[in-house]
Amino acid sequence: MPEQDNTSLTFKLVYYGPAQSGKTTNLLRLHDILSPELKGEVMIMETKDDRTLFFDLLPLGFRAPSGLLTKLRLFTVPGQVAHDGTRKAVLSRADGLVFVADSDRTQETNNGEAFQSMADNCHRVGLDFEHIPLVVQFNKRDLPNAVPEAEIRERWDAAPWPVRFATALSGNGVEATFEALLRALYRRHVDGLGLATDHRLTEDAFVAGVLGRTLEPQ
Amino acid sequence: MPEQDNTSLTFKLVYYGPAQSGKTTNLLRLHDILSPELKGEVMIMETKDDRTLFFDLLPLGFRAPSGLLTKLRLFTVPGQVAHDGTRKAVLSRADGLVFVADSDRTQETNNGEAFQSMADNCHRVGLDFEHIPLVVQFNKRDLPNAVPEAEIRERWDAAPWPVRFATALSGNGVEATFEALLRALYRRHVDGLGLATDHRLTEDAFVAGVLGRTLEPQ
Amino acid sequence: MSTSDFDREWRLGELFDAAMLARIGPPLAELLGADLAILDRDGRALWGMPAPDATREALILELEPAGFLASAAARPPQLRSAARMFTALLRAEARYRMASALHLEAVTQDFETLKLEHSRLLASEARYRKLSEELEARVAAQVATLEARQQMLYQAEKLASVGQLAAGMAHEINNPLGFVSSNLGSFKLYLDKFAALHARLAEGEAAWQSLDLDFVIEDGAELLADCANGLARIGRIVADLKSFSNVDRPPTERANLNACLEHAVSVASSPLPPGVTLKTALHPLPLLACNPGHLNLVFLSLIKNGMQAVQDSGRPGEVSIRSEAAPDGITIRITDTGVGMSPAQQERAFEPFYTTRAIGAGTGLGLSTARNIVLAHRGRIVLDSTPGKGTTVSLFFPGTP
Amino acid sequence: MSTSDFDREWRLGELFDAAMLARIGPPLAELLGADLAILDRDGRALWGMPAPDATREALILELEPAGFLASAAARPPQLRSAARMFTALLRAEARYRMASALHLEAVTQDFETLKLEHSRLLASEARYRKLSEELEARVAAQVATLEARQQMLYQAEKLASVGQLAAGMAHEINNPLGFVSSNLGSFKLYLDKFAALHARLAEGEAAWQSLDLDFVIEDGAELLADCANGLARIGRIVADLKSFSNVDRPPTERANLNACLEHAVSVASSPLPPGVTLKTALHPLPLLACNPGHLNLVFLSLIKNGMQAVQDSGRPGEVSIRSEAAPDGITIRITDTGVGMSPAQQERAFEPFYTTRAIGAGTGLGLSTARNIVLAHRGRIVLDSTPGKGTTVSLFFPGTP
Repeated sequence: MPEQDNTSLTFKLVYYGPAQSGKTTNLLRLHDILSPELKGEVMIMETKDDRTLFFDLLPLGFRAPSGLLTKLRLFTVPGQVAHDGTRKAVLSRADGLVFVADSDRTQETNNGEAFQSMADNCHRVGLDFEHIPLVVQFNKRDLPNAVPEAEIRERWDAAPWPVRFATALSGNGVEATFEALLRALYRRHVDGLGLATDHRLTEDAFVAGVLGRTLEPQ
Repeated sequence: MPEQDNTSLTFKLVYYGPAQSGKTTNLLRLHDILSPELKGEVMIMETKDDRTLFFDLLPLGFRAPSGLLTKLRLFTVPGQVAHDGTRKAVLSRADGLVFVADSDRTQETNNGEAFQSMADNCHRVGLDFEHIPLVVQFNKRDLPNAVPEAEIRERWDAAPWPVRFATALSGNGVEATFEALLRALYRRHVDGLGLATDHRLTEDAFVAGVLGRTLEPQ
Repeated sequence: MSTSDFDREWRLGELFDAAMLARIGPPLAELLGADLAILDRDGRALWGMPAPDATREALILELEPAGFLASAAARPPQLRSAARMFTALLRAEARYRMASALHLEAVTQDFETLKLEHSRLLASEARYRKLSEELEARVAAQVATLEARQQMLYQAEKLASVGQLAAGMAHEINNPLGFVSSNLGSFKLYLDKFAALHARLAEGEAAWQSLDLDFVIEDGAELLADCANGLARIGRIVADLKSFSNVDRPPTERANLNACLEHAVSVASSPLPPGVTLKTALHPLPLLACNPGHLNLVFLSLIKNGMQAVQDSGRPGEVSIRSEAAPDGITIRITDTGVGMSPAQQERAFEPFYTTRAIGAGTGLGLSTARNIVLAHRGRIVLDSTPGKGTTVSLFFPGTP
Repeated sequence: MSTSDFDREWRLGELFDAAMLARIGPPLAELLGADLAILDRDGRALWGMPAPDATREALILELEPAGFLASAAARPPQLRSAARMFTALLRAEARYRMASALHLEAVTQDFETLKLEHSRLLASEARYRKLSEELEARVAAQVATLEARQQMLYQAEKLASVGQLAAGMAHEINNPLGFVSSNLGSFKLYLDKFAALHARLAEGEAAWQSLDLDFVIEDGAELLADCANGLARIGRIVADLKSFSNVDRPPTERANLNACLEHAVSVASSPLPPGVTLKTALHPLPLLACNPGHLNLVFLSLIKNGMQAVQDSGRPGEVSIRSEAAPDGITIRITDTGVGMSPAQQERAFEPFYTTRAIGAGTGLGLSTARNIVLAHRGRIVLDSTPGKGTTVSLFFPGTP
């Protein structure tokens, strides 16, 4: 459950995926693209070779009409196999997930293993994997040997999760992925947190607030 | 092998032992007691409950008659069982060891397991356990149910390592333990590093330099 | 010592990159209110341009300077303060770097340990699988051997029971053999008497009477009848023996089971143990395609079991043998009024090698082999026993269609 | 969310304790050249005394202030610079705290995984040990069963070979039995003739001749002799059968092995297969404490094996049986001029259940059982064979001391 006190509400969102699928790049691009009311620096805790060692963190926030400060803290996990303990620790207490898959055809096995590890680790740290908001992003669409979109759509057709396509390096699809997660997140918590009732926050207003868009007048 | 360049020489010394046997206390007391030419702060990287998480570090140094800066970096390892990977990492590249045992009779099994883990880990990180300078310290002599000194001496009689008795909390035996290690360290390296020949450093001068004692005129 | 080792000594230029220095240099200069340069430990400027006459303030992490602050215009106490602030920042950064480098080493080590443990687990499981397969194979091979020996034992047991008969039969033959021989001795004397008559023919009736030839003729006839009986008895015993020794022939004969039962009764009753009565109620039966030698053995064993059960009861009793044609086959019942069997004994009665008697003291075929023979004839065998009352063994053989 | 979680938002008071603030507060105030207080995010002073009219500068770690610098006299750009320096320090500290908290969580998780894997390894090894013990026990139990059946088979085989004899012997008895019966028929006629003579006694010699009584007396004597022979033959067969059926008796008799050999030769030669000659060379032997029934079977089997080997060779040949007293016991040799055995056959000849013939078609005891019987008499048995030339089986029985 998101952390809540009288004046603020914090969602923890985790970007999960195999090593070097572009998780940190997603955060960096979101930091560039988005302009919410509050936006922190990306805290990058990398080690040599630009590989994430602990996590990266991007904080975002906006104020609801009720005055409630809504904060989102976007984390990445380290993708390398050895860091499974760290992944579990970062995954703990997550409110939503983006699975960043690598579209490269040679990475299909890695994607599959990482997705399975995400499901297993969710169970281990006590997350309800069946119901947690989750968006699957196929990144690196610009690769020459990327698995075709139609093939991916067909394969994921039966799965309950939204699938988005992205080229994070150029920023393509990064915001769309995040928006899909925000909508799933809103729907999951709208009733439990009284977002619409207590805080007069519609889904579109929630998304617009986080992304820093101007909400179209209704 | 100690790290050496034209102007300085660095020995890495590691205090090893079961959880809460007094490794950090040894470092804190040495910091209080010793007054070498150069003495840094104790860097304590502890976590909650005052348990060492990564390591503690006390840097000491003095200049040899030749002008060579001799530095000693004293590390502790975390004693808790789960941190075996950290212990191995801290142990890597060590030039000398102090094994801090807990004299409490109920701790005999823990002492034995920790000593065995030290020997195993030395082999794993490529240290020559048979020849590395090592001093065994039985700490907490003030405990009412401490194993008697005679019994410990008898048990360790056949072992090749000096045994020292200490009550680190009050500082008793801490310096004696360290001195024993320094002497073993000097003897191990006197020839390889040309301590006596190139740097005109006798064993007593080496010990006096590190401990910050005034060397008795010969 | 590699640059990723957590326990090396850090220099300023490693801990702060240009971006970081550009972020903290200006506010520090602003605070200092004077010119400022940040130098690495070898005096090289990392940020700012040090004046030639600048004062240096060392930034000490452990024992030696990791770098310097340099300013020409700053007041010394302020430059010292700036150095203290900067050193605090350096230490915090170094601590983070050491923590992350150590974390990486520790996690790598733990992962190695985990992989090692995992490969041990795989090895253990492979070892487990291999051993389990080997042992299962050994067990299976032994089961095959056991079955082969079981089959051999089944063959041997049939022959063995014939062997048991042989001793008794040999004894049985000796008795008639003895008196036939003895009778023949008498004939020799009688022939001599007639030879003597020849010499005294002239005496006529007087010689006849004197030689007592009326008696000789009368007794001779009786002796002849005795001999014929004796020889017939030997013949019957021999026939029984032959009928029982046909156990290796395949079941191709069409035989009357009553004849088999009579053979078995004949053998079982010579001699009849004291206190045991045998009763038969044999009704007309259709011929059955069977191996009569095998069935003889089955019937004989069952009758002898019954007789033994009566003897074991310690009181007189009977064994009754009843045969009957049923619409779909032949029913045979062998009932004794003996000791009976406990439920536990009944349960185990058909197990191979199960016996309540010492090995070698058996009365013939085991019930297990008996059942095998019955099953080979597509028949059924059922035990019904009450301890202290007696046992009935019922056999059913389906008629050939 | 507990205070040890790496991913919480930090407040200034958690990151810097009083000692740390006391170390960095003074130089920062010195640099600022003005009054300074350090406040937590709720405005509470952690170091210094904030003036009521002090200006606050927020120290922002993520989105919100983690604390504030407060000063009344400081110029705003300087206070902002001080806040930037302080924030850099806060961030470095927070980064270290997050790194160490995460390290602890990660190591704990890895340790849990390792413990799990280790307990799986222990479970796998325990499973391995248990299965291995179970299967070993099963194998051992089966070996015991196999041995028990082997023993039973050994008992059964001895009796089985007697059973095999029975059929042949029964047949042998029928022949003399037939002609003795037939002779007795003739005697009946002869008796009638003497009865007729009685009525014609008055005719004297004329009646005698007319009744052909000279022939009757002469033929009667011959018939009697024939009968006696026939009965003796039956008697001998019965004696043989008895001698062979004593297999269940313990070896308590002192017997002459020559008699055993003669029994065996007698049985083996009725009838003698075509093309096979039997020769005996039996020398005086001391008595031997033995089970003659068992040894009969051994000798008979060896003689029959020899006869079969001659028949298998497809040419006439002989089996010679030789007995001899040696200083320390008795030697018996049974030699045939038959097919002989290949080295491979010789090697396996004494294995239990080894035979080159179909099951049930055996000529008696297997060599394995024969050897068991010989060993039970503390004797030795040795095979010596040349393929195409023949086989000698040598037996040695040590004399009773």
